[in-house]
Amino acid sequence: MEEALLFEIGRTDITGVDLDEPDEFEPELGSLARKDPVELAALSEPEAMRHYVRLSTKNYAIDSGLYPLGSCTMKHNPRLNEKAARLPGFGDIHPLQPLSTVPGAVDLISELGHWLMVLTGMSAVAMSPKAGAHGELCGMMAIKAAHIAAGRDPKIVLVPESAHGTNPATAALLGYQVVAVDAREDGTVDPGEVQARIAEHAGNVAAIMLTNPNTCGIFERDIIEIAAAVHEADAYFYCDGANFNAIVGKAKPGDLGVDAMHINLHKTFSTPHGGGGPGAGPVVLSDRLAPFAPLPFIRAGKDGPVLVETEAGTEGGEKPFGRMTAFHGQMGMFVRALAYMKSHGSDGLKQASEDAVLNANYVRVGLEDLMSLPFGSRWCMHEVLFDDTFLKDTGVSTLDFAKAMIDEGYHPMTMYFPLVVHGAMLIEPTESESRASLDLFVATLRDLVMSAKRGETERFSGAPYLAPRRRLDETRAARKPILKWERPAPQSVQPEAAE
Amino acid sequence: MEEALLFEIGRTDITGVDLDEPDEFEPELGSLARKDPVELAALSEPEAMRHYVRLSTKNYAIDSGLYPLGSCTMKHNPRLNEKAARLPGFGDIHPLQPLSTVPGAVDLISELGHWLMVLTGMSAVAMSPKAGAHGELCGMMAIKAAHIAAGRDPKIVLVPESAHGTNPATAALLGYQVVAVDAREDGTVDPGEVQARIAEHAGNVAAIMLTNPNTCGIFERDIIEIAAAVHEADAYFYCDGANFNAIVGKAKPGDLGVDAMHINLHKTFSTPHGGGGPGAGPVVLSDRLAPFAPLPFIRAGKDGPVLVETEAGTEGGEKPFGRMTAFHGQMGMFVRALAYMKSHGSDGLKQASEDAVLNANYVRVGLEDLMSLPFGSRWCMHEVLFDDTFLKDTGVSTLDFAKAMIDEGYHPMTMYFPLVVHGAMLIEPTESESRASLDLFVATLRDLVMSAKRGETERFSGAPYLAPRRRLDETRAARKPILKWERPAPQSVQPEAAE
Amino acid sequence: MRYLPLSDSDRADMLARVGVSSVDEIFSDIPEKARIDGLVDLPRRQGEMAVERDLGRMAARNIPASSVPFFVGAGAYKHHVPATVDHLIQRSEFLTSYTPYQPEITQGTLQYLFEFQTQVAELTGMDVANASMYDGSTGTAEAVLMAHRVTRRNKAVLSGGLHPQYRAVVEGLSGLAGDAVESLPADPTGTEDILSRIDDETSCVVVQSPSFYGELIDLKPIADKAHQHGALLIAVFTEVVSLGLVESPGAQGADIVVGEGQSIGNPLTFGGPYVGLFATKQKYIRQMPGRLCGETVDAEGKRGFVLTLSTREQHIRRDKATSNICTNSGLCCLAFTIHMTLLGGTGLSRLARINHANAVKLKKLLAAVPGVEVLNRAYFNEFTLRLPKPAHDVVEALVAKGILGGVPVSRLEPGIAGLENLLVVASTEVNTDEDRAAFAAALKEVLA
Amino acid sequence: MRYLPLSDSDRADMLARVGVSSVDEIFSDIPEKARIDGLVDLPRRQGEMAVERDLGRMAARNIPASSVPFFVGAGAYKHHVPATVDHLIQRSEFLTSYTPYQPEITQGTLQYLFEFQTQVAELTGMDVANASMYDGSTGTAEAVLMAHRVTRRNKAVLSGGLHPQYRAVVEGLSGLAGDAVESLPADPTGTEDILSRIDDETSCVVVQSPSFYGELIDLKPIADKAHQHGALLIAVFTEVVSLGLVESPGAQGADIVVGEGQSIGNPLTFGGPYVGLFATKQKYIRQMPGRLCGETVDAEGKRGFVLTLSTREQHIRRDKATSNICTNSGLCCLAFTIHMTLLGGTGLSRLARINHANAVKLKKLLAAVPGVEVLNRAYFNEFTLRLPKPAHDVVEALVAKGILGGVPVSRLEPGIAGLENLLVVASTEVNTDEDRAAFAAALKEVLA
Repeated sequence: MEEALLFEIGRTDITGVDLDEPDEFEPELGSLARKDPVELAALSEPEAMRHYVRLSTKNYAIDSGLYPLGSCTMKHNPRLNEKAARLPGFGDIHPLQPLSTVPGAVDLISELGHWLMVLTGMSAVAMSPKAGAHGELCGMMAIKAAHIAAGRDPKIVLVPESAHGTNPATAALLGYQVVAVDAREDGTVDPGEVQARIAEHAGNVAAIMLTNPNTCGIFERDIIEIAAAVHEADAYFYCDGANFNAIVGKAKPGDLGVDAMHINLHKTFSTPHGGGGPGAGPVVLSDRLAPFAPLPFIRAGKDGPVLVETEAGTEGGEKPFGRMTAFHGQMGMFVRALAYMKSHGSDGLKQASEDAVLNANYVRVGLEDLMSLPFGSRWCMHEVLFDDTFLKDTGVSTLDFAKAMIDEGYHPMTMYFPLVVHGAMLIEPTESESRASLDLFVATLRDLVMSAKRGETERFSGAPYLAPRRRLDETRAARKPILKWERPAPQSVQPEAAE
Repeated sequence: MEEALLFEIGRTDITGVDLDEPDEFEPELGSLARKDPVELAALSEPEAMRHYVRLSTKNYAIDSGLYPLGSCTMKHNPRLNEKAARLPGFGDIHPLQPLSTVPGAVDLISELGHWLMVLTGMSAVAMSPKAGAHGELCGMMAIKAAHIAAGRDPKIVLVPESAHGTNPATAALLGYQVVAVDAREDGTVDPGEVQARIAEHAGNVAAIMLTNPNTCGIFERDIIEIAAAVHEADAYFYCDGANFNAIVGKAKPGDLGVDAMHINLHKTFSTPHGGGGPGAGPVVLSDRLAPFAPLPFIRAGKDGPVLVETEAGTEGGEKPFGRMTAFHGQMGMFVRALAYMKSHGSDGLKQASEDAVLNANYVRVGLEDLMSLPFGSRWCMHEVLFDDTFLKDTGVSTLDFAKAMIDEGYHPMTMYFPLVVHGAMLIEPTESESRASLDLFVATLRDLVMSAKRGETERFSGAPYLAPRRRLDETRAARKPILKWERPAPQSVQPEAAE
Repeated sequence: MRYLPLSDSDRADMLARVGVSSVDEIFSDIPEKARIDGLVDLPRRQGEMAVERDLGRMAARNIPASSVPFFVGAGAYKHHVPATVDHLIQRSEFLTSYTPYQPEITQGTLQYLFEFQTQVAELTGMDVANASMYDGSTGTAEAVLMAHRVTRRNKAVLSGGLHPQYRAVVEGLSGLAGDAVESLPADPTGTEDILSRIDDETSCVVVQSPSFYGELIDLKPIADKAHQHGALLIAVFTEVVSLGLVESPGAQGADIVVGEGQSIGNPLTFGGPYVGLFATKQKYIRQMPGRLCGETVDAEGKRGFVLTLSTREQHIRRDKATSNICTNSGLCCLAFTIHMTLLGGTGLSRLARINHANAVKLKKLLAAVPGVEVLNRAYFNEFTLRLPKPAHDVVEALVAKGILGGVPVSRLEPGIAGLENLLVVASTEVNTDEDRAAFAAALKEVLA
Repeated sequence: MRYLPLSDSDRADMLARVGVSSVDEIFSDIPEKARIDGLVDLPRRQGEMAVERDLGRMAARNIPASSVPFFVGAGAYKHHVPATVDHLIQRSEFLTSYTPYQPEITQGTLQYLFEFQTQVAELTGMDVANASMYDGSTGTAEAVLMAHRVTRRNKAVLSGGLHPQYRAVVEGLSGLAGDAVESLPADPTGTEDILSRIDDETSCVVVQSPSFYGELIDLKPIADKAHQHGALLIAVFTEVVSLGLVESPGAQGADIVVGEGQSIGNPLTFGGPYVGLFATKQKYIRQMPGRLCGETVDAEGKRGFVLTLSTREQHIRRDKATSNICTNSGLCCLAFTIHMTLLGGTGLSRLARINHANAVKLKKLLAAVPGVEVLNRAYFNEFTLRLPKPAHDVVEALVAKGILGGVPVSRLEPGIAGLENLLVVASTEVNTDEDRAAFAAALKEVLA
């Protein structure tokens, strides 16, 4: 069913919130009172309910089906966590009410930080970054601050081609020059290559940014050597933690030589993605970077954790580089993540990583005879990467293949990423899927592959057929962007009952 | 998308609730310990979430669209009410915890009772009935108890043909013989007819059960005369309050001569219908019936309301006929109803009745030229009744017409009720619909009527085409009822990948 | 008003379209002397914030079960319900849907009812279950009426272990419907002689196990005796969790099983809405009250579900119906079914063991308090204490110490000698060792 | 474990299918010395009830805003949010969906983002808005970077009325990114001379109105001066409700408008997640950071929405992107949009008038307390008091009296002479006459 925009069904002369006008009073707005009314339509409560319920039905969600979006980690979002985040003691407290009135909130952030540090084997954690990319920024800012504090300011950051786009974007934002590191045949980074790049830019390398497990779904087996080479060059190892969910309880980044790593709480610890946010991206830091953690941070005090909010509160060793955001970070997400971690416990978190990896490999072996693995038949971690070799000469592209999945009731996998693989399809089932669900998914993909190979191109080129919309014209959207609804010009009266 | 039964996707060897086995202990179950395991499949939390979310998408709801089910009153269910009912002080209190620990609960019931009494102009209210039909039973039991207390036990109950099925069923349950009262040409009850029936069964009439506004959507204009005739015969006037929502704030049943009337909180005061329940059916009582209100009841005490739970707590005038249910009634519904009433207030409740009636008449005038009104073009109250005259010779039945509405995105209206009208279609839009929503509904129905008249029978006979299911075989279901899932016999192994 | 989409200009336009000058014209069928002039004497509309505060203040005057050591049972039980349950039942498509009269667009409701019926049948050990009654007490009264229809007799025998309010519901309805009910005296120890009350005029025997006093009753001999005399055994329970650990009533020979399903999926909510479970043997289904959901196929041969056997029901059968019931407990069934689905048989049995273990621990602690006697021999998660003073006073004294310590039998059976000092105490999975220790210590002080 | 569907037998079967004897084989790429043997040193799994209790205990140690007279603002505001909002954002299809990369099956998300962008553009008086930033503070830092891209200059001037933590975010990023920031000293009275700081090297002027101290700032002269010098005016707000009553920044000449949207639809939640609003002029859209949703048509010509202009973004443009932002505040946008939809322009303006009226009432009461001076001339729902003693101590003394009475400026600007005694006080629609009277009375006592 079609659903118009709220501006088309709403009216500007009504409101769906019952408020009484205040008694007469003398406004004290100076000369700045608004002159024109706010021209925004309202809906009454029943209309608003229906409008948004109907809109929601046009969305796919993890609660509706398998959502194998590689690198995005669409796993089950427990409702216990939603309930906990809405406790008045968490949801209804102000970031600047006196600290004496929020000891439980400070405790919660402190306890979550403890879990993150223990799981990663790191010395400190900056809790305030608002999302993964913000965490990257925070980590790289700490690295830059540390260099500057040491009287250096190297200008190069090494980034493999397979990296998330946020990595080079983050480095560039801080004025770094990005130098690519080529991958080996098997999709992993060669320590020799890293050393070569370091040598090429001797004395001018600030950091390497590496994802591990990498975006091809493979654990970087030489990571300790790479870290050593980087450290040898007085540079830092920034680890993109987007894939940390594969190895929680199996390995600690701190033991691998990582200096800073953000943790996407919405990936690894299951805070809901909410249509693209909010996220939360705490950054764990090594001993060397710990002093530069931004404000605010929590220090262990003799009567419990102490929230340090300003430079004035710092002690000798603490040299915060500044502040990532107002207030203390994504408290709502912290509550959810801690509820998730406590529910799993050390045993459950490890099991979850193992199940995620097992599920990905189960999908791999179910499909590898029909689809093509760019790096050969080998174990993957929590996600399995296929390329489009298997579609060669079928007339079906990766995009077509993905869109055809929609008609089968699935959200497509991540497409065309990582860039290092042609026509990439990155599948991450996560630990939330049952074996029966994976079996059906594999059978469906096998059917699609066979269909493509049989030359049934229409099934793909026109897909999706069964979604709320057919394929959308993205070029048109970008060519002359329409970014908001415009009130129709008043003169253009609609002809009555035009058919 | 198809969704299997939970028993087909679940497993009996898992559980979706984490519970630790208790430490070793000596059971004290005597000889009655269960010998066999409970053979019920479980789903893990992510599977359960998906299973029920998917099932939900196969339902139509008031939040999805207009739901014009006449007499059922599908109006907006405010979420404030859901929130209030879940306050721990309401949702997490036990019916038998000491009364000293629940004064707010007693207050709430008392306050709701006060609103109901004021709105109906009645002297007492029995709060405990669990739903409308249960309220009917309660009211009729009070009537029977009153007769018995007066040393009489008349055996006849008068019920018009247009009554809800619950009316005769209730009367029969108490051993009453049901005598029909025929309607006038215009669908209302003639006081003369009532007097005639009373005369026929002189001295043996216990009560009349009447719905007002009646199920044809018409206000019984002679109701005061009818009540007088009934009272004259030492009988009582039971009013079915299913349609009270049409006249809240416009007239008080107490002023019309009613002795007892249930109020469907889920119709008039918007507690959600929840797929068929729970409801709540408090019964307001006249002076004459008030002493017979069942236990428990609330009495005004000097320190606030007093909950009287047993005969031992009664005072002189109170002669409760017994108890309708354990505990105190549908507290969860009481909270929602009171939240709704307080939100509307005396002004809003009246406005809601007016809007409900206006909306029904707006639909009537939008359709009366094309559809057929059994009682001619006259005002209706909150619902408008059409018959199937307009479908004559089209080959389209009321059922077909209703099913075709499903393909247009609407829930059908009430069909084949009331029985007094051939091929009845009873449309109740409620006050929750906007004018734009009604315009679209009317336009859609006009299109369907024209289509039927054009002889496009396939659009109707095969409908619905676009629902989760096509028409279901009800005969087959009743002939050999399958009322639960049976585990497939173990020997019947499914042939592998049979196609 | 936020719930009303019509604006004043809408109203004016629509009135014109309807052809009246004011809405009151449409109401002119109301006798003039009964028309309300102005507004009824009740407060005016309030915004959401004001209503929320009003109700919040009322709620704050009550003591929630979760906030104190809590041992109140006697027909309603405090259990932990997973957050998933309440989330799912609030899905618009479940919450704001009506009775599934149009099966093509209500398969969601119908399928969960079918799942519910299957779960209830398995738990009770019966052939079939209906799609719920209002609650256990009204279900019990309906069971008695059903037994009367089946046996064409009208004399019911009620055990003295039946919940007193259930008994009152049965007696009230049967009394006014002209049936006979023989209620045995209160039976705190489960030792009444009910067998001798069964004769060839008996329609049914109604026995609760665990009883109101917590005692587990062996139903087999009662079933045998009833069947010898052509009567039915109606087995009642108020604590459905017990079925995870106790032999099912079906396995013990019951003909109709009826009980309260609140413990699974549903909050306490001061007594309602709850969900009545109702199951029986295949041969009696056409005498069953309430809705039934059945499997069938659609026009394309796909499996689907419908309400079925509705010729038993009031909207078809009118005064010949098996019951006047119309509304059921749909959303509470859904809560039950989801919670039960999460538990599965494995989880339910484990939950039941935890409940029983906690009750055993509590019994030991309380039995050691001087002056306290435990009356039960076999029990599940609830038992009865004989105290050296009136239980009502003890409970009030415990409230003052921040403990909700059970239900005095005298609250439900007032003025009966020998019952004043009895206290029914329940312990579920929500109770901790600390809770139990606090209860025992407080009881000791109160009785000292 | 309740979140993991695989049973042990599933795992065994699947490992066999994968061709390994244990799952650890699959993890063998992890260097041996880094593999964790056994479990990390953290507690084991807990059932839902235990976790709920743990977190419940922590939550119970905090004082919720709704439980006391509450006047804390300074960048986050306590407002009443209709229950409809929280209900709707918890719809599975909204809550558990990802970024709408597949527009065919995410029109729900895309359409509300389009509605959100339209609302934000209208409220701010700008041509276009993006689909949100993390919050107001990070949005402000992004706005400064955007101004640098637009003007190809790198010197920003920050008003002394800018929220100190917003200032810190801008300074931190700009400092490490190699840009220059000139921050004016704290300006409690809104009387700083910012015009003189604008010159031909200035990329942008960042001015907050209402300021951190609550003062309404006339942006027009600043916009004029900035434009004369080829600089941009970045207008910041932390209280979006003010836009219902105060001239929009767009109407006053702002080039970029950035602010915090928490007040509409979103709870306080100790500071996050919130929703950054970001709007600008049409001509700058290709320099804008963050996601944008645009209208288009599908293959059948039906209107639909897509993420657009993504060549600005990191996942396409990588190191040439306008920002590194990836995740946004999707669900908070939705909350904002729903609440704003319920309000409409009419409701927002009324809400704003109530807020202002309450602040005016409060100001009068507090100004009458001996020793208290109000610094503001023009304000919306927040103002600054000069107290006769350190504000920090006063606030703590008020806590002891059960009142949360505002934010001491020294908490955010410690150790600066002249600011220790300043208190920023906010009053919204949630405050009652009783709240305000209690505050004034308590303040009087504390200062006596």
